[in-house]
Formats: sequence, structure tokens, C-alpha cells
Amino acid sequence: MVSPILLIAVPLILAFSVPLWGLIHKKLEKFVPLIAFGFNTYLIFRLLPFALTERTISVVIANIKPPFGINLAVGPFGLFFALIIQLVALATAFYLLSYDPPEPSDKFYMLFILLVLGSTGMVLTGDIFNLFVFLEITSISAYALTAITKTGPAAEAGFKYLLLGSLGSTLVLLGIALIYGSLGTLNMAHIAHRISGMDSRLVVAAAILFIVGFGVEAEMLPLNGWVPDAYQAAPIPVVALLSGAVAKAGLYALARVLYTLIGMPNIIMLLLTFGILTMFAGELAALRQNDIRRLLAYSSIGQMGMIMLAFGAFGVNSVFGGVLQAFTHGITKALLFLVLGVMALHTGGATDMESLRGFGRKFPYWSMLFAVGVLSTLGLPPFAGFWSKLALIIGVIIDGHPTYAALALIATFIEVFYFARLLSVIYSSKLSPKLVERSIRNTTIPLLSATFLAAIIIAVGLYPNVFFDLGDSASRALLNRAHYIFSIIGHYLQSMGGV
Amino acid sequence: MTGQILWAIFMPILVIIIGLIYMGLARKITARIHNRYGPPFYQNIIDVIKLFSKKDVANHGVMFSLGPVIAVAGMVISLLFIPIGNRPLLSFNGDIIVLLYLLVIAPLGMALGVGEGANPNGAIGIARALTLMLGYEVVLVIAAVAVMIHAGSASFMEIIRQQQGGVAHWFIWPLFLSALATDIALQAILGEKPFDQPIAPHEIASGPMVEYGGKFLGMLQIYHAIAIIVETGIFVNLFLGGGSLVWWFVKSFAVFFVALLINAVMPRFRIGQAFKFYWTYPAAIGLVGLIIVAIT
Amino acid sequence: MFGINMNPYELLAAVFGLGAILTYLLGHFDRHLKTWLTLITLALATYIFLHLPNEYSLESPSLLFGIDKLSWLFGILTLGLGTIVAFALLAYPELSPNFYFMFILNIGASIFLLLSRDLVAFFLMWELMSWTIFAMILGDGGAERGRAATKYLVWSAIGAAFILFAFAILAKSTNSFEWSGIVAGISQMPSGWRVAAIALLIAGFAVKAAIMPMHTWVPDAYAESPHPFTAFLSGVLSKLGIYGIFLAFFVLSARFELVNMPKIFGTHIFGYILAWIGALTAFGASLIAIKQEHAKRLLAWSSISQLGYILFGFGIGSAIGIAGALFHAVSHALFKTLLFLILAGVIKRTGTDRMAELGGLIKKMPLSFIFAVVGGLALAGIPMTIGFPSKWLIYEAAIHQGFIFTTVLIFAASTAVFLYYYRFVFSIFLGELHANHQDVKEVPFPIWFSYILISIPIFWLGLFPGKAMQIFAEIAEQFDLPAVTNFTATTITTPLGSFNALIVGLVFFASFAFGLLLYFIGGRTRKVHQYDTFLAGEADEPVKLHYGQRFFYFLERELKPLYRISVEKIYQFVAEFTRFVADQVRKGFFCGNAQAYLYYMTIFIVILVFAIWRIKL
Amino acid sequence: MIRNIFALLLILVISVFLASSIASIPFGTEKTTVGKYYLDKTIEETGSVNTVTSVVVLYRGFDTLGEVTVLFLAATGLGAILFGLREKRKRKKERPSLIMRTGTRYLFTAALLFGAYVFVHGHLTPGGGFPGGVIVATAFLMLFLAQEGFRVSEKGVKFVEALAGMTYVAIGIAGLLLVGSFLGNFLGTGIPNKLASAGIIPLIYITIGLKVGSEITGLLQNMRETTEYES
Repeated sequence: MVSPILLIAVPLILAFSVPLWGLIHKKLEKFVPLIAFGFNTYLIFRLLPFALTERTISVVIANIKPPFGINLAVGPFGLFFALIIQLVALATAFYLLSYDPPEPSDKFYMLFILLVLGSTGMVLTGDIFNLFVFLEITSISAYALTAITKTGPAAEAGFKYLLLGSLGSTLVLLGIALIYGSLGTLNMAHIAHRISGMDSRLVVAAAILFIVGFGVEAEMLPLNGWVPDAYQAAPIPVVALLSGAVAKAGLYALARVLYTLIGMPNIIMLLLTFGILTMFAGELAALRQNDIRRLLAYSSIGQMGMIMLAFGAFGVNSVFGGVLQAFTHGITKALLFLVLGVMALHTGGATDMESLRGFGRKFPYWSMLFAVGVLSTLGLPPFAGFWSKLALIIGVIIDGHPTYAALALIATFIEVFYFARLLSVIYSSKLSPKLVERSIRNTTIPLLSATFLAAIIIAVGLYPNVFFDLGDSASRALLNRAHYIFSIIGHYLQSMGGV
Repeated sequence: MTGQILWAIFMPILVIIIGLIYMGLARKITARIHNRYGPPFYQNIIDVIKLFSKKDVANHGVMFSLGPVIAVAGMVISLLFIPIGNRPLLSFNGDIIVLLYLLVIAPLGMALGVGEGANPNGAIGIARALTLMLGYEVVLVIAAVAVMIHAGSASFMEIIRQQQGGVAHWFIWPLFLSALATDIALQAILGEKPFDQPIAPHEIASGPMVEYGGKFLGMLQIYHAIAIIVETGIFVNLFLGGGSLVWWFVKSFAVFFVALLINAVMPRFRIGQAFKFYWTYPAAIGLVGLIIVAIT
Repeated sequence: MFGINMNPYELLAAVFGLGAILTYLLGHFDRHLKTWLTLITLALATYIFLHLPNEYSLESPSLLFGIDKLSWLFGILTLGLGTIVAFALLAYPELSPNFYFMFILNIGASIFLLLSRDLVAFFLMWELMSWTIFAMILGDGGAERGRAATKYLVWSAIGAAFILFAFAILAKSTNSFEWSGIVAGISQMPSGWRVAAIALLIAGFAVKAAIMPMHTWVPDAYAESPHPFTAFLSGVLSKLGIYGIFLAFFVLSARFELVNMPKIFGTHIFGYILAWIGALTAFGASLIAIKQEHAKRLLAWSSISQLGYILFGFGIGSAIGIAGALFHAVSHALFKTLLFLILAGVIKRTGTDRMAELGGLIKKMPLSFIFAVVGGLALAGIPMTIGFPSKWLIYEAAIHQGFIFTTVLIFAASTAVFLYYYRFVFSIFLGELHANHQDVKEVPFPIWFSYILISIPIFWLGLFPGKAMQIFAEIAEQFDLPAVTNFTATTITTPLGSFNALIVGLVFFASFAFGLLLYFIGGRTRKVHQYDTFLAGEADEPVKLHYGQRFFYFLERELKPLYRISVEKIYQFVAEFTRFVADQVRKGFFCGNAQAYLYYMTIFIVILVFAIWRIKL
Repeated sequence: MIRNIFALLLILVISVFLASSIASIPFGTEKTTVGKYYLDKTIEETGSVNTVTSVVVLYRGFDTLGEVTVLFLAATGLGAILFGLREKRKRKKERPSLIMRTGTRYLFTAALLFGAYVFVHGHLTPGGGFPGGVIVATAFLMLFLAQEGFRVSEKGVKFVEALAGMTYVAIGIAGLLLVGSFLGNFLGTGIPNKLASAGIIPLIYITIGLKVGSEITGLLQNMRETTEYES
């Protein structure tokens, strides 16, 4: 097996090297992200067969065995999220080839790589403090990338994100401090093993701090104020990553901490409520939104709420649905944003509905890609979204929460409404005067990258088996706490005489 | 079998003549009530012969010509499905519901013909007729359902069989309210005042008939003649126990006579009023009757 | 078969898939090629469909398919009418290849929906069928089409949500995703959940079947969808909702008979409720159809009304009722497809479906008129056409079962049919010819030939209803339902009465001969110009008076109190309210103020503190 | 006003909650399993006499790599956002005095050397890569403050920064290749208290020192350019 650590090391070394490429030739810089994520995607596919086995292995760092050193806890659940992140990152990195980055370009590419790297690190690590470090990497690069266009709204959005995000990370750090203070260990498996001996009030306090801290990245309800602004102001490829990678990493952290570390069903089931609220808030806010970017941002909140709901149902079926939905949401939203970026090229940057009216008549292929994304988000066959939404709803019901499933279905009505309206605007026979015949830039590369994502959506929709298997082992792995503990620190516990 | 076929050919002609006489009598009786002298009772037969001998009739097209043909044909087929004088001709092959639908063929064909005439008066007349039909059909159906439930059958012959054995067995007694409702509906079905809005000579120039002249009008007269017999005949069969041929026609004329009396002294409703009337009082009466039947 | 070692089911899927893609790709090259490819696809599909083996299971994702008498019946309807509509499409080369792609996909999904034997496959095909309709309604049209399509998709999502929810309950309780397993396990379900699941299923299917109060998308969607496709939408696709209701009501609930439920007149209360909903649908929709000004909307409301009949028949649930409902499903499919196709032809030639702007087309389009009469006779249920035996069975069943009030409603609805049907045919074909339409031609060959194709079964089954009854009896037998067995090829006998279709037909022709005889006895006739009408001397030169607008205005005036009852108002209120809340959320919650967001965070922490303390401590 | 009071109340609730939670952690007991392990095993396992250093670079070396990246990110992010905004805000300032200018020139070398000393001796004495790097940057800060128009080569800073970062990761990958574990100590522990001991710790600290030094220098340069001197 190739070492999963390379998923982090190789992009990191490439990220540091960006300025050197720039010294050779300015144009070489933009290939670095592609190389990094191309390699990573290759690695992920090498690791995928392993993700189907439901086993979690510990990848030791610096030859010091957990719980004393840092380790990566590579299991199906983390790998599944890493797969989402890498696929989105690959498509986006490819898209970058024809993208004019905001200056300074070398810093843009570095931040870009580090954003993905941070998210990947978050989903792979087995150490709570390391999780925090990667959270910092992710969020700081995200703040910077949000504000990088240096316009007024971008700066404002970046500031909001920074404010909420940094407060959130501080709370996470506080939570880690509470746990370390009482258990004296940072290894997640070790914490999980010992947490039952911890003062329950402290556990609760840590849980609250974690929920709030990771909730910011996972776009949870009252903490997601930054989302619409950031999604609107950030460069399009960054937005694709924000929903495809950052939100997913935040979600992973939330799930991992709540399921593995805390492990209290009562607290996990709070996610049901937050998920529902998040979903309704997102969908409702999107209902009357005329700017498509903001609309997609709100819709992203709604989808994240739905996934949270699935994770909150505390059962293998609903978690199965949740991870599948996370996958399709990541890929689909990335597709939608990338296509939207190209659409904006044809309207002089405007992304409101009126400017894009009739886009479908002039650019059928682009709108077809967009429609694939929309239909998949709505959970219609033969696209990936169908299976994930089906699995999610049925899973939540089978796990005994029919009321919540019903509420989720009601929220999807709103979703259907605004997406149908969006499609009808795009396929309208009336043409917006802002539409230009040809974009100023060659759109072949964006086309290929969007087609790549659409092809994933359709392929998964038509042959969902592998997808199901991955999701199945991922969900089982998340719920199998004992196995996680044993596979990471089993040797240590044995050496301690099974304490 | 041969007898039946001969009867089937003979009977429509008989009914046409009797029907025309009914119409003539109606004119006579109405005139007497109005204190006029009135035409002789055979006047309508003369009229029809005159109309048929007329040459050079205005013709608006194929459907226009087919309208009266279908009207007559539709009425004849309805006639054949009604037992007259307790002689079941074809009514074994279709029950009351079938008859209710066969009854519609004639007006429908006529309406299509009127339509091609392109005279707005005609179309207004049809629109009124249809509105009226929506009104009385509900009443009629309420009554008919009551009869069918009471008899446990939708077959005419079965219903008549259950009413044999004297006046006391007639359904008009146990189903009095239904009979009453049906009779009110019959007023409109026969096109008598206060429900003659579709014709309304003073408003829309005889409505559907406005474009028809000559042999077409003659055929419409024949159609009307058969229709009177058929429509009163339904009432006779459902509530008055049918009867032998002579009795049957006597009963049928009695029913017609009641309608005539009302017609002679009544003004005309507005069409809206007529519709509303049917959906209120007779429908209520019929429903009460129906509920009573359903409970008992 | 064809030298390829493929399961017929896979082959069928491949035919649809490849057909759709090929039609889409090659459709850009030639105007007519796409229609011919569609026809070839459908012909191949029909051939394979008729030779399907009994069962087939797909390993991954594990889906189960199979064919039985019921899916055979609906499948034949779908493929047959689909082919006929596709044939009529030959006259519409302007429709984009997208449309053909969606059309083939839609038929494919419908067929596999009928063939599916487990919940996942069913739902998959159901959703595929649903959204391809959306794509076709949306087409490449304007704001109105967009609105209609949006409305459709939202309703379709609501329906799908009900279905999905019910499926999940069934799967959870019976631990099976297969129909057979569910049918076997349903008796173990808690009765509350059982009732809920079946009610949800029926409500969900009712959306597609256009049953009130789930019907509001129908008039808009029918009015805005491509005209020939509307025929398929109304004729066939609404029947898939009926198919679903059949499965939910008979296949699922027949097994457990809802034993603890009270019975009314021998029908359990569930059926009674269905019958009432069906009757009210039939009654209400037909009254609304009367006042429509657009012919497509008129037929749309008529469809809602007729589908109410079918539900009514199901609700009665007796042997006659089921046979009647299935019969009516078949007959409605046939005559409504015909009527919508005729309307499509009229719109093609005149460019409008506003009845006040049409008129007198009988002179220009006699064939269309003839078939409009044929379709209308079937719609009105005149004997000799297929419309009569189906309605007659429903009435007989209703009276026999003692459904008195609903029977009255149903009868009133069928009387209203005459009103709107006459309005339809008069305003379009009769009356005065509009000045704009003096040069209108008869519809092109593909369209009128499709009229003939549909009229054949309309008359054939109208004269020989026994052929259809045989199939219904087999279906009933297959699902252990009571069946009507007392019939011959031409005669159907029920406990109430009997009906011989052939005799009625023969007698009608004899009577018609009598009428013709009278016609020929009379003198010659003289053809006059259409403006040469009697106007009581009120106009000295011909005036154009087409009585087309507000045809039944006096009736509308009287029915106003009834028209005021509108379920749409409730939906509008819900929509308004949702919009209000949405604006509050968007402007109030996502206010863009960083301070406020921090405030939320603080409040959130406090809420969490209290929430978790309550749970845990 | 009410909002503020309410906010205060909320914060009070949170504070009480956190305080009461934290109060329940027994302080000073030997609960910290991992910490005890580090104190006991450092010299034996790593050869570093500075336990803090061994924890930072070896036991939790991966975190350190992350923290270096975070620092790098902060610098990069700030640079990215400030890019192009430099010329916009100009403030006038008095020129530094002659003593300042001369003194800093001499101190610069000493400061550089001290910084280098600190990060090279990280495994032996208190200090290490981070403080060392900051001291190096301080040397440049002095020049920025005192020398009018002094600039470091942006390319040079980038080059050092990139190379140092890459070297860090490369050392990690070397560990992966040589001893099968990322950041694994492939050099052995050596003899404690010698300069050339504790395996890769000094190497990593050198890269960290260089990286931090160049980053903060670059950062300072970025921020400095918003000011302009009076002439």
C-alpha cells in the first residue's frame, strides 16, 4: 500500500515550490495545483480498494506509535471524504489552467493547494490537535482566498469569514484543551477509549465547543452567516472548493468528533435539529434569491443541513445516506459553480437571473451541464443525486426518525421550486441583452473540467455499485467506534494490560 | 323474430303519428285555456306534410343536413329501447342508464347541425338547452337512482314487472317524492314553460330551429313528436307501471297533459333562474326521496 | 434474439437508451430523421415488450423487473399511443431533438416503471418519468411555459415525496424492497402505519393522476406543453398515476382488507373516501371545464374530471367498479389522446386555442371535425364508442353498491361533459369561420392518419367491450380481486342490468337509415353562404357573429358560489406565506452584519449549553 | 443598549459554564499520560536534551510542520491581500537618526548570527526554530526601521522560504523512504548534549528557522511599504 501521508506531503512540497516554478516561467505556476491533485487523485484511487474493507489503519508519523506520536487514522470514512475533496480539487485545478488568477498569482496557487491540503489533512488525521492544525490551514487559506480579489465585498466577506472562523477555531482549541486537561492525551482513539471516565460535564462542554467550532466550516445554522457573502465574493474555483472541500472537511470533523470522540447518542442527535434548521434556513433563503451565486450558496447550506440531519439520525442507514449525499453534493455544487463561472464570462461577470435569461438557447452544452447539476441536486435519476437522496431519506426513516425525514422532504419542495425557476430562466426563449455571442476566453478547458464532474455524476447515477460499497463501508466505519479505537491504539492497550 | 322486426318498423311510424296528434292536441288545449279557438288536432300532421313537400330549402352544409337526420335517428333508437305497452323490444339489450345515454344522441346530433348553421341565435339556444339539461339531469338522475335502488334493478322490464297487479303497486306511491321531482324535470325535458328557454321564440327566434326550414323543420317536428312519447313514456314506465298499449298511451297523455296545463299558465324563467331552480327545490325533493329509499 | 446474447429486459433498456441518444445526435442533421428514429425505437421496443419473459433481476444496483397482465395492459397503452403520437409528430419537424430525447426517455421510463417489481426500481423510473415531462413542458419556451413547468415540477416533487416516504415506511416495516415481499409482510405492519403508507401512496400517485386537490398543476402544464405531447401527457402519463393507485389500493390493501375499519354499504371506509374524492374531482373539474376560454385548458379540466371517474371506480372496489375503472382508464387514454391530437392539429393550422378566435373550421378541416365528433362521442360516453361501456360499468357499480350521493355527482359531471364538449366542438369547428382562417388547410397526413389509428380501437372496443373485459378479468384474477365474469364479446351483464353494445350499434344504423329516408323524401336543398342567416331583419348586411366567448355565462353566474371554493387559494396562501418567511430568513437572518453573526454564535452556544444540560445533566 | 446588555448576559452564561467546567479538572495531578511519557523517554528515544524541542520536532513534528504551514499561510495570505494596496496609504515620517542608521548596521550581523545560533541549538538549549527565525527577522526589521529605502530582494525571500519549506517536507519524505515513517528520524539519536545529536531535529530546526525568518521578513517588508519618509 502506498503511504497515505503522501496525500499531504506531496501537495505541501509542491505548494512551497510554487514561487520556484514562477521563477522559471510565470505560466508554469498554474500547473502546480494540477500536478498536486492529479497525483493525489491517483493515490486516492490506489487507496480506494482499501477503503472498501471497513478497516482503519494507523499511519505512524516520526516512528512514534500512538498515542504518543501523531498518526493518520486512515479508514474508509476518511478516505471517502478525501475522495470527494480530491475529485473536486482535480476538476478545479484543471479549470484553473484557463483561469486568470487574481494577483499575486503565485500566492493564489499556494493558498489554493494549501486549502485542499488542509481539508485532506482534516479527514485523514487521527490526532485531535493535528485536526486543529489542519483546520487552521484550511480556514486561513480560505479566508485569504475569499478576500483575494481585494474588492470591497470580497474584503468584507473575508472579514466576516475570518471573524466567525477564527472564533470557531479558538473554541475548538479550547475544547481540545479541556480534553487534554482531563485525559492527558490527544490521540482521538485514545480519547475515545478514555472518555467514559471523564467528567460528563466536561465532555458536554467540549462537545459544545466542538460543535460550534466545526459548525462554522460545516455551514451549520447560526454560524453560516459568512457563507453567502463568501460564495459571492470569492473567485469561482475557490467557491467550488469551499463547498466541495471545506464544508465537507468541517462536516467530517463534526461527525468524527461527535461519533468517535464523544460518542453520546443524545448529543449526536442534536444534529437532527440543527440539520433541519440549517436546511430550512438555506432553502428558504434561496427561494427568492435572484443572484445565482448566492442562490447556490444558500442551496449549499440547505444541502449541508440535510447531510447533518442524516448524521444526526445515529444509524448506519442514515449515515450511509449522509455520506453519499456529501459526495454528490460536493461534486454537484462544484460542477454548478464551475459552469456558473463560465456563464458569467458570457454576461460580463453578472450572475443574476435576468442577465442569464435564455442562456440555454445560445449555449446548449453548457446549460446541459448545468441542468445535470441541478437535476442531480434535486435527486432525480439517472444522476448520482437520486441515489444519495433516496438512501438518505429511506435511511433516516429506517433509523426511526420519520418526522425528520418528512421535514426534509418538505424542505426539498422549496428546493425544487427555486431550481425549477432557475432552469426555466436559463431555458427561456427570451434572451437577455447582456449575453454575448462568444466569451472573451476560450472555454475548452472549463468545458472539459465541467464535463469530468458531470460524467462522474452520470456514471455514479448509472452504476452506483462502487459508490454504494464505498458509502457502506464508510458509514459502518464511522459507527464502529470500538474497531477504530482498537485498530489505532490496540497495541498500546495490550501493552498496558488491556486498560 | 319477424314479428318483432315488423313491430320495430311499424312502431316508429305509429308513434310519430300519435306524437303529432299529441302536439296538435297540445295547441288546441292551450288555445282553449287561453280562451282562443286553436287549430284542429291534426294540424301538425298537415304541417309536416307541407314542410316535406317544400322545395328549395336553405342548406348550410353536410353537418347541417345531418343534424335533423341524427335527431330523428337518435329518438327512434331511444324509442326502441323503451318497452311500450309492456312489449319489450330491445330493452333486454340495455337498461335505464343505456337509455339515458341513447336519449342524448338526438339532441347532440341536432346541436351539431345547428352549430354549422352559424346563426348565433341557434348557438345561444343550444347553450341554454345544455344549461337546462345540466339542471334537470341531476334531478332526473336522483329520481332514477331511487327507482333503481328501490327495484334493485336497472332493467326496464324488471321495473315494470314489479309494478304489475294494480294501481297500488305503482312506484309512484312508495317513490312519490322521486316521481314528483321527475315530473318537474319532465317539464324542462319536454321544453314546456316555464322551461322553454332554449326555444324562446320571442328572444332568440326559436333558437336551434332558426336556420331550419322545409323538410329539415319537418324532421325536427317528427323528432319532437317521438320525443314527447319517449319522455312521457319513461315516466309511465318508471312510476305508473307501464300497461297495455292503449293504457300506456293514455297514461302517457295524462303525463303530457299535466305538463301542458302548467305550460299554458306559466311565464318563462330566465335561464339562470331555471338552472338554479332545478338544483335547489326539485333536487332537494329528489334527494329526500332518495335518502328515504336508501334507508328503507 | 438479434444474435445478441442479452436479456430482453436489458435489450429493451438498450433500445430506449440508444434510441434516445441516437435520435438526439442524428436529429440535428435532418428535420424528419428524429421522428423516424423515434418511431423505429418505439417499434423495436414494442416488439421486445411483447416478448418479455416473466422476471428479471438486475444484480447491481439490485433492481427487480417482471411483467404481469396489468403492466402488460398499461404498457401496451403507453407504447401504442406513444407510437401514434410519435407518428403525428412527423408533422412537427420544428420540435427540437431535445424534445425527442426526452420523449423516448419518458416512454422508456414509463415502460420500466410498469415493469418494476421493487420499490427502488419503481421510484427510480417514476422520477425519471417525472422530470422528463418537466423538460418537455419547459422545452424552449417563454415565461408562461417556465411557470407551468415549475409548478409541475414542484407538484411532482410533492407527489414523489409522498411516495418515497410511504415506500420507506413499507420497506422498514416489512424489511423488504420487493413488491412480493411487501405484499407478504404487510399484514404484520401496525395498522396505523399501514393506513398511513397507503394513504400517502395514493396521495402521491394522485398528483400524477390529477386527482383533486393535487390537480392544480394540470391545466397549466397541459396548456403549455408542446401540443402533440399534451395528448400523451393526458392520455397516457396520467394513467401511470392510476396504475400506482391501483397498486397501492388493491395490491397492498386488498391483502389486509383493513379489517378493523368500519364498512359503509359493504365498502370499507378507505374506498368510500376515495370514491368521494373521485366523485368530487369529476364533478368540480367538469364544472370548471365549462367556463374555460382556451380549448387546451378545457380539455385539461376535462381530463381531471375523467380521471376522477377512474378513482371513483376504484373507490367502489367491487368487481364491476374495478373493471369499470380500468375500462375507463383505457377509454380515457384513447379518446383524450385523440381530442388533444385534434386540438394540436387545429393549433398547428390556426395558431391559437382561444375558442373565441376560432370557429367554422368544419369547412376547412372536415376530417378533423369528424374525429372531433368521434372523440367527443367517446368522451360523452355515447353508446357504440368505448366511452360508454366504461362509464356504464362505473354507474352500475355505484348504484349496485349504494353510493347514492356520489352517483348523483358523477352523473352531473357526465352531463357537464355535454356542455363543455359542445362548446369545444362548436367554438372550434362550427359557427362562423373567422376572417383570419379563410385559407386554413386540413391537417397534414401524419396527424389525420393518427386520428384514424386511435379511432379504430375506440369503435372496436365500443362495439365489442368483451375483449377488454377479458383482460380486466384476468388482471382481477391475478391480484385475487373480484372479477366480472358475466360477459360475452358484445354483452356485459351486471346484477342491475345488461348492455349489448353490438345491438345498440346495429339499431343505431337502422335508425339512421330511417332518418336518411326521411331526408330523401323531402325536397332538394340549396347551398347557401354561411353569412346568409336569419337575423330577424336586424342587420341589412351580413355581420360576423361567432358565439364563442363566455359561452355559458348565464351558467357561470349561477355557479359563482361553487367556483368560489378553490383549493388553489389555499396553495397560494401557503406560497405567499413561504415567500414571506423566505424573505424574512434571507433579509433578516442572513443580514450581512458580522456583529449579528457573532451574536447568533453566542446565542447558539447558550442554547447548546441549556439543551445539552437538559439532556445530559 | 438592550442588545448589549443581553450580549453581556449571554457571555456571562457562557463564562459561568466554561468556568464551572474547567474548575472540575484536577490540576497538577499526573493525569497527563502523554506528558509523563515524554518526560521519561525523551533522551532515550530522541537524543535531544531539550524535551520541548523533541516534543515539538519529533513527537509532534507533524503538528509543527502544520504550524509552519499556518505561519506561512498567514504570511502568504497577508501578502496576497495587501498586494497592490501598498501604494495607497502613505504616511509621512521623520527620518531615522544617524546613530540609528549606523548602529543597526553593526547590530544586524550580530542579530543574524544570534538567530542562527538559537535555531541550530534548539535541541540543546531553550529556543529553536521559531524564536531563531524571529530573531533573524528582527535583524531585518532593524534595517527596515533605520535604513531609508532598504529592501530585501523579494525573489530571494521567496526562494529561501520555498527552499526551506521544501527541505522540511523532503526530510519528512526521506524519513518515509529510509525508516518507513514520515518525519522518521533516519539519522539515529547520537550522543545527547552534543551539537550533532538528536538526529533530524537540528536539521528541521534549521529549515524552520530559515523559513520563519524569511517569512517574517517578507511580511515585514509587505507591511513596511505603506510608509514613506519625509524628505
